[in-house]
Amino acid sequence: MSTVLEVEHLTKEFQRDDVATVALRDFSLSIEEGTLVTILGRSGCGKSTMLNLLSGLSKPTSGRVLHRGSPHSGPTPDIGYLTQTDTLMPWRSVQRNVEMPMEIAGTGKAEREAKARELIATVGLADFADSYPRELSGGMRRRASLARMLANGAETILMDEPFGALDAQLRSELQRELARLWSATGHTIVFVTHDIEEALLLGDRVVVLGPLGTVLLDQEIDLDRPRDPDEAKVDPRFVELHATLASALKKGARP
Amino acid sequence: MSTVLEVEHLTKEFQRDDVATVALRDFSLSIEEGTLVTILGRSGCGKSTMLNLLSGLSKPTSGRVLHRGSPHSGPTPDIGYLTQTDTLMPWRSVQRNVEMPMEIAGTGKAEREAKARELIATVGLADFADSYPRELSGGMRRRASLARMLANGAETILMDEPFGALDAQLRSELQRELARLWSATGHTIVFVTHDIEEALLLGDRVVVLGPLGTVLLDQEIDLDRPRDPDEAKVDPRFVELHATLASALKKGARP
Amino acid sequence: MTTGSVSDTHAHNGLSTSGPVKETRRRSWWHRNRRTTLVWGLRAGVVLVFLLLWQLAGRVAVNPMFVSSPVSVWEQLRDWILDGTLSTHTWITIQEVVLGYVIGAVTGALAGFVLASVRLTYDVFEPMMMALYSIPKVALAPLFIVWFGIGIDMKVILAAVSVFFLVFLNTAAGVRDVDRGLIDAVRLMGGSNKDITLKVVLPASMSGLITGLKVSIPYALIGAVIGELVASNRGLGYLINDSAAQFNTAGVFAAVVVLTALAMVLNTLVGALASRANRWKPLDAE
Amino acid sequence: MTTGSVSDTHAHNGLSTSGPVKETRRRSWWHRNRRTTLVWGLRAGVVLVFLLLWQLAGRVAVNPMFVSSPVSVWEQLRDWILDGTLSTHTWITIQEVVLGYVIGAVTGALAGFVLASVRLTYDVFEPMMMALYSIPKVALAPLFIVWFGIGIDMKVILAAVSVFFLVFLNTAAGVRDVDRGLIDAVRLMGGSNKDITLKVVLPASMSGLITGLKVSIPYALIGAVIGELVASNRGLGYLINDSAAQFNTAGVFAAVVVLTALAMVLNTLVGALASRANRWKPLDAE
Amino acid sequence: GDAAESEPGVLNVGQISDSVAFFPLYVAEQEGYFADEGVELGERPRLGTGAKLAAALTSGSIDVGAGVLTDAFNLAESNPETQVTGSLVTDYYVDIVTASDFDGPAADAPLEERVRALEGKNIGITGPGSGTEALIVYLFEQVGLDAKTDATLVNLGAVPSSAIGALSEGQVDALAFFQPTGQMAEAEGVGDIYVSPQRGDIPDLTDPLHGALFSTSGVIEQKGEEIEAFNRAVDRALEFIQTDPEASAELLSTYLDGTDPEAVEALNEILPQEFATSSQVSESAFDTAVDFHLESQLIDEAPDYDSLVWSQVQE
Ligand SMILES: Nc1ncnc2c1ncn2[C@@H]1O[C@H](COP(=O)(O)OP(=O)(O)OP(=O)(O)O)[C@@H](O)[C@H]1O
Ligand SMILES: Nc1ncnc2c1ncn2[C@@H]1O[C@H](COP(=O)(O)OP(=O)(O)OP(=O)(O)O)[C@@H](O)[C@H]1O
Ligand SMILES: O=[N+]([O-])[O-]
Ligand SMILES: [Mg+2]
Ligand SMILES: [Mg+2]
Repeated sequence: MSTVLEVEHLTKEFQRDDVATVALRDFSLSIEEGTLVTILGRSGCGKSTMLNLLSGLSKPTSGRVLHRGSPHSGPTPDIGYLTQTDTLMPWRSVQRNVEMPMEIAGTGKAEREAKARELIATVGLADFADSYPRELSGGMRRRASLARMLANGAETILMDEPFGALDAQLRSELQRELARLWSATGHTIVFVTHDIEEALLLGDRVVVLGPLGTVLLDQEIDLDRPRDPDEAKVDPRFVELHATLASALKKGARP
Repeated sequence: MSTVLEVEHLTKEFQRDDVATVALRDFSLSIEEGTLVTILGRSGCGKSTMLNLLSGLSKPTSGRVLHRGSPHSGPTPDIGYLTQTDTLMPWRSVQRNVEMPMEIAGTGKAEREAKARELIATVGLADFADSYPRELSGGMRRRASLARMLANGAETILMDEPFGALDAQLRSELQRELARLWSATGHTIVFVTHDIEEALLLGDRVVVLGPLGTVLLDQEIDLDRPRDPDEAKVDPRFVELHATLASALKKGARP
Repeated sequence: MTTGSVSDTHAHNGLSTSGPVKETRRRSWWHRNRRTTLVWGLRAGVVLVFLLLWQLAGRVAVNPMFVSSPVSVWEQLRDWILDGTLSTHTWITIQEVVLGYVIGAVTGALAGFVLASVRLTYDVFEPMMMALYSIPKVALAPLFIVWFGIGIDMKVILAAVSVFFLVFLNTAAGVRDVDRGLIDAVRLMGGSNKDITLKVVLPASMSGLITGLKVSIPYALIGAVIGELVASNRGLGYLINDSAAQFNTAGVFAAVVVLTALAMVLNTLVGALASRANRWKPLDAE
Repeated sequence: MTTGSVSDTHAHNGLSTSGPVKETRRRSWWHRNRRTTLVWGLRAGVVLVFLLLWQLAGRVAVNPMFVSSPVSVWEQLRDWILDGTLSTHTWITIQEVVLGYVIGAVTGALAGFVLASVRLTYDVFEPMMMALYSIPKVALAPLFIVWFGIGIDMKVILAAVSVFFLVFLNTAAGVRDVDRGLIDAVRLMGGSNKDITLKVVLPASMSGLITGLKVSIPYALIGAVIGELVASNRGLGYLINDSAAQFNTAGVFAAVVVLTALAMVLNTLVGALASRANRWKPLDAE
Repeated sequence: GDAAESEPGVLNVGQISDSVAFFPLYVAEQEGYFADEGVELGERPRLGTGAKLAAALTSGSIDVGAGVLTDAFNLAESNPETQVTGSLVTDYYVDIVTASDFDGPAADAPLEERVRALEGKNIGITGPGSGTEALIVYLFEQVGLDAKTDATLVNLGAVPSSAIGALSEGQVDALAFFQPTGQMAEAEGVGDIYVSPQRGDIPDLTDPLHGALFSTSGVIEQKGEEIEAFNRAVDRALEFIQTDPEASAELLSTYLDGTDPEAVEALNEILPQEFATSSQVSESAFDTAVDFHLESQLIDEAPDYDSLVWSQVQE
C-alpha cells in the first residue's frame, strides 16, 4: 500500500504583529492509499489547520507535506476537501453549485446536470435544487457542500466535521452512504469528527490529536464491516475501543 | 407558572417569484417560565425558523407569537438568541465582541471588561481574548458566540445547536455549566439540538418536531438532576426515553 | 393571492428527508409591482414639486435671466426638437458618451480585476493613478487638443478616462473584499486563475463593479461635454456654450435637461444589470 | 527572527482546553517593513523612468512647447518657491480642497448611511442624484458665479458636491451589502438604530466608505481648481490658467505637479485610515 | 489630429467665440460668399481661449484661427511659423463697464480720473493674458498704477452672461469685457460703459488691429489658395457691413440671437467703423497694436510686421 499524504516534522504558526500562534508543532502523519482515517481531537487542537495543509490550501511554516511523494505546490482537484465552514457560492443555486467542479473540469452540460441532480438526490435535497444557499437550513447547506465535494470526483477526500449539523438518522444514513462509496471506489478518506462513535463506525484507523498536533493515539479499528450502528454499539470490542479513545481524548486536555 | 413564549396557529412561508416555501404550518407551542425545553427535529424541519420567530427577528406569515402575553414587535434584549450561524463581528476581538451587548446596555467600561473576561474564561477562551474571530477554530467561534449571548443577561434564552461543533468532553462540560446556570437563575431556555442524549440530559421537556413544525412528541423528562452523563446513560428510564424519542424522530421522515 | 396545489415533495431517492413544502402561489400584478409603482409615483411627484418650485422661483428671483423657468425650457426644447437641432447634437453626444463609457468601463473593470489580484502592482500604481486623475482635464485643454485633436476621439477619450478610474478603483476594492474561502473552494476544484476570476471574483465583486459603473455615469457625460466645451463645434456641450454666450439660460437648461435624461437612461440600464446580478440576494422585506 | 519564551497557556478557569500556544516572536525591522520598502522603491523607480521618458520626449517632440520637460518644470517650481508664488497659491487651493473634501465626505457619508437604510427614499432619490451629478459644472459656470459668487465659497462648494456624490453612492452601496445576520445580532442585544449604524453598518461598510473617500480625492481637487479657473485670481487653478495663457507649459505642469502631490498626500491619509480600519482583515499572504 | 492636412480643399477655421468680432465670418457664410469663392469650410470649433486656438493650429485640427492679435503674438513667441493672414477688427472692441451704482466720476470726466476711480476695485476680465486684462494693465500704467497690486482682477471666463451676472450681483465693481457685454449691461440697466477705446476715449489706442486671422507658414504652403479665397470672402463680408447697414443689422440680430435688441441696436451703430475695411493688414494698425501690447506688458519684444504678417495681406 502506498502513502498518499505524508506530513513530516511540520510546524504551522500564525503570526500577527509580534506574537506567533503555534497551531501545530513537529507534527508527523502519513495516510496510506485506500484507507479511511478518522481524526478525533479537542476543539482548537489543530484539526482544521492540518486539513488545510494536507489539501495544499495553506503552506507550512516549516516541514513538508507530501502528496504522492512530491511536496504540495498548491490545491489540486485530486484532493477533495469539505471545509468546516460553508463555501457554497451564494449566487448559485444548489444545482449550479454542485455542477461547479464539473464545469471547471470541462464536463459537458448534459452530463454534469444529470450527475449533479443525482448527487443532490443522494444527499436528500432533490426538492431544493433550485434554491439558493441562503434559503437552506444549516444542515441542508452542509449536505449541499457534501454533494459538491463528491462532484469533484477526487480520489483523496478530506472532510471536516461533515455530519456535525445533521440529525442522528440523517447522519447514519449518510455514514452508510459514505462507507458504501468508500468500499466501492477504494478512495482515501480523512474524516475529522467530534463524535467518538462516528469515528469508530467509519474508520479503519482513528488518530487522536492532542495540543499542537501531538498524536495521542493512533489506533487500528478492527471491527467487521459493514458496521451497523445498532449492532456495533453493543459489540464489546466497540465498547472497549470507545473507552480507549475517550480516555486518550481526556489526556489531550491540559490540566 | 406563567407562559413566557406562546406561538398560536403560526404559518411561516418564504415567497420567491411565484413559489412559496412553507416552513411551518399551523404551528403552536408554548414555553413556560423557568423551563428548559429541548427541541429535536430532522434537518430542515423548521427549528431555526421557529427560533427566528420566537426571538422576534422574523415575522410570521399568519398567526401570532406572544412574548409574556403581548405580540412581538421585534427583537428584544430580554430574549437572548444564539443563532445557528456565526454572527460575531469580524472587526472586533473576542473580548470586544463579548463586551458588545453590555456596551449597548450602557454598562460601565471597567465592569463590562471584567464581566467579559470572566465569561470568556468560562467558555475556555481566556488565551484568545485578543484574537479576532477569523483566528479562531470553528468550535472556538461557537464558544465566543455563547459567551457573547450570556453577556446579554437575558432571562429567556434561545440556542440553536450551540454545542454541535464541540468535542464530547467540552460539550459535557458546557452542558453542565448550562444546567448549573439554569438552576441558579431560573432562566427560561429553549435549546435546539440534533443529539438525543443531549436533549435528555438537559431538558425538562423535549419537543420533537416533524415536517412543517408538526409536534410529533411533547415529553416531560422526569429524570433526576443533576444528571451525570455516565450515570444517566445506564439509567433504564433514560434508555426508554431515548428509544421513544428516536422512534418519534423516525416518524418525522416522510416515506 | 391564490394558493396552488401542494406540489409533490417526496424524497426522490435514497435519503429520508423532512422538509418544507413548496407551493405555487401566484401573486397579482399589483402585489408584484406595487413597490415599483410606488417608487415611480413618488419620483414623478418629487419632479413635479421641483418643477413647480422652479416656475415660482422665476417669479420671485432678483434676476430671472439666471433662473429661467420650466415653461421656457420646454419651449426651447420644443423648438430644438422641431428644427432638428436637438437630435443632431444629442446624437453626437450619445455616441461620445456611450463609446467613452463602454471603453472606460471595460478597461477599468479589466484593470481592476487584474491589478487587484496582483497586490504589489496595485500598491505601486494606485497612488500614481490617483495623482493622474487629480489633474484637472479642463485645465490641460490645450494639451488635449495637441495630443488628440478636436474630433470625436478627444471627447471619447475624455469620457473614457473618467470612467476608467472610477470603475477601476471600485472594482479593485470589490475584488480585494472577496471572501478567501470562496476562492479557495475553486482552487480546490482545480480552477485556473481564469475560473477564479470569472466564477468567483466577478460575481462576488459585482457590487463594487456596479457601484463603479453607477458613479461613473455622470463623469462619462461630463467628460464628453467638457470635450465639447473645449473645442465646441457640436454636441450638447456646444449647445450649452452657445446658449450661454447668447444669454439664453433656457437653452442652457434645456441642454442640461437632455443630459440628465441621458444619465437616467444609462442609470436605468446599469440598474437592470444590477438587479439581474443581485437576484440571489435576500430581499429587504422578509 | 528571534524566538521568545513560551507564554503561559493554561486555562485560567473552569474548562479544560486544548489549544495552540502563543509565542512572542519579534521580527526584525527589515522583516516587518520589507514590503513597504519594496513598494516605495518600485514607486520611486516608476517615477524616475517616467521623468526620464518625459525628458527624452521633449527632445523628439514635434512641438516642444506642449511637452516641456522635467527640468524646466523643476526650474519653474524653484522660481515659484523662491518668490513665494507657490506657497500663496497652494495654500489657497489647499484650504478650498480640504474644506470641500471634509464637507462633502461628511455629508456624503451621513446621507449614505441614512438614505441607504431607508430603502424607499433611496430608490426614489437615487436617480435624481444621478441626474443632478450629470450636470457638467463647468458648463454652468455663469450660473455658479451668480448663485455662489466668486469667493472661496464657490470653490469649496464645487469641491464638496463632487465629493458628496461619490462618497454617498459608495457608502450607500457598502451599507446595502452589510450582512443582515450582524445587524440582527445587534437588534437582539436591544441595539437602537444608532447602535446598528455605529457598531455594525459603519465598520462593515468601511470598505465602501473608503473607496468613496479614495475615488473622490481627485474630484475634490478638480472641483476646486475648476472653480479657480472659472472665477479667480488665486489658487493653483489660477496659476494653471495664467501659465496656459502665456504659453508657459512648464508653468502649467509645475502647478499640476503640485496638485498631484496634494492628491498623493490626501491619498496617503485615507490609506492610513483604511489600514487602521482593516487591521482585522486577514493579510493577503498567509 | 491632422485632419486638416488629409483633406485638401477643405479649410478648418477655429474661432474664439461667437462674439461681435467674428460677425464677418457669419456674414460671409450667410451670404454665400464662401461658396462663391470656392471655399469649403470644415470644422468650425469655438475654442474659447487663444491658447486653445494655438493648440488647435499646432495639432493641425484647424488651418486658420480667428482670434485677437494677442493670440497671434503669443503663438509667434514659441512658433516662428506663425503668420497673420488677415484683419477683422481694427478697433479695440473691449470696454470697461461699471456697475450702475458705481460711485465715481461721470463717464465724460477726464480719462485719468476715471481710471483712478477704478483703483482698489474688483474688476472682472476674461482671463490672464487676454486683451481684456491688457486694457486694464495699459490704463493703470498710463496713470502710474499697477493693475496687479492696485486692483483685484477676477478671471470670469469668456462667457458674457457670467460677466453680466457677476456685475449685477455686485461680485465685481467693473468689467473689462469685449462687446457686446457693455451694450448688454446698459440695455439691462445693470451697468454703464465707462471707458471705451472704440468710442475714442483713449487717444493712443485709435484703430489698432485687434480682431485677426492667423495661421502658420506650413499650412499656407499647402492651402495658400484656399486661404486667399477665404480672405476674398471675408473682404466681401466686410464690404457688405460697410455698405448695407440695414441688411447687416438684420443679420446681426440673428447672429446675437439672445441678446437684448437694444444692445444690438447700439452695436449696429458702431459696427461699420469698427470693422476693418478689408482683410489686408495695415502697417499702422499693426504698429498701434504692437505699441499697446508692449505698454500693457503682454509682449516683451516688438514683432516685425514684415515677418509676422503674411506677404499676401501686407500693404
Ligand atoms: N488565521 C489564524 N490566525 C491565528 N490563529 C489561527 C488561525 N487559524 C487557526 N488559528 C489557531 O490555530 C488553532 C487550531 O485551529 P483549528 O481551526 O485547526 O482547530 P480545530 O482543531 O479545527 O478546532 P475545532 O474543532 O474547534 O474546529 C486555534 O487555536 C486557532 O486559534
Ligand atoms: N429565507 C428562506 N427562503 C426560503 N426558504 C427558507 C428560508 N429560510 C428557511 N427556509 C426553508 O425553511 C425550511 C426550514 O429551515 P430551518 O432553517 O428552520 O431548518 P432547521 O430545522 O433549522 O434545519 P437544520 O437542522 O438543518 O438547521 C428549510 O427547508 C428551508 O429550505
Ligand atoms: O476677446 N478678448 O479680448 O478677450
Ligand atoms: Mg476545525
Ligand atoms: Mg437550523
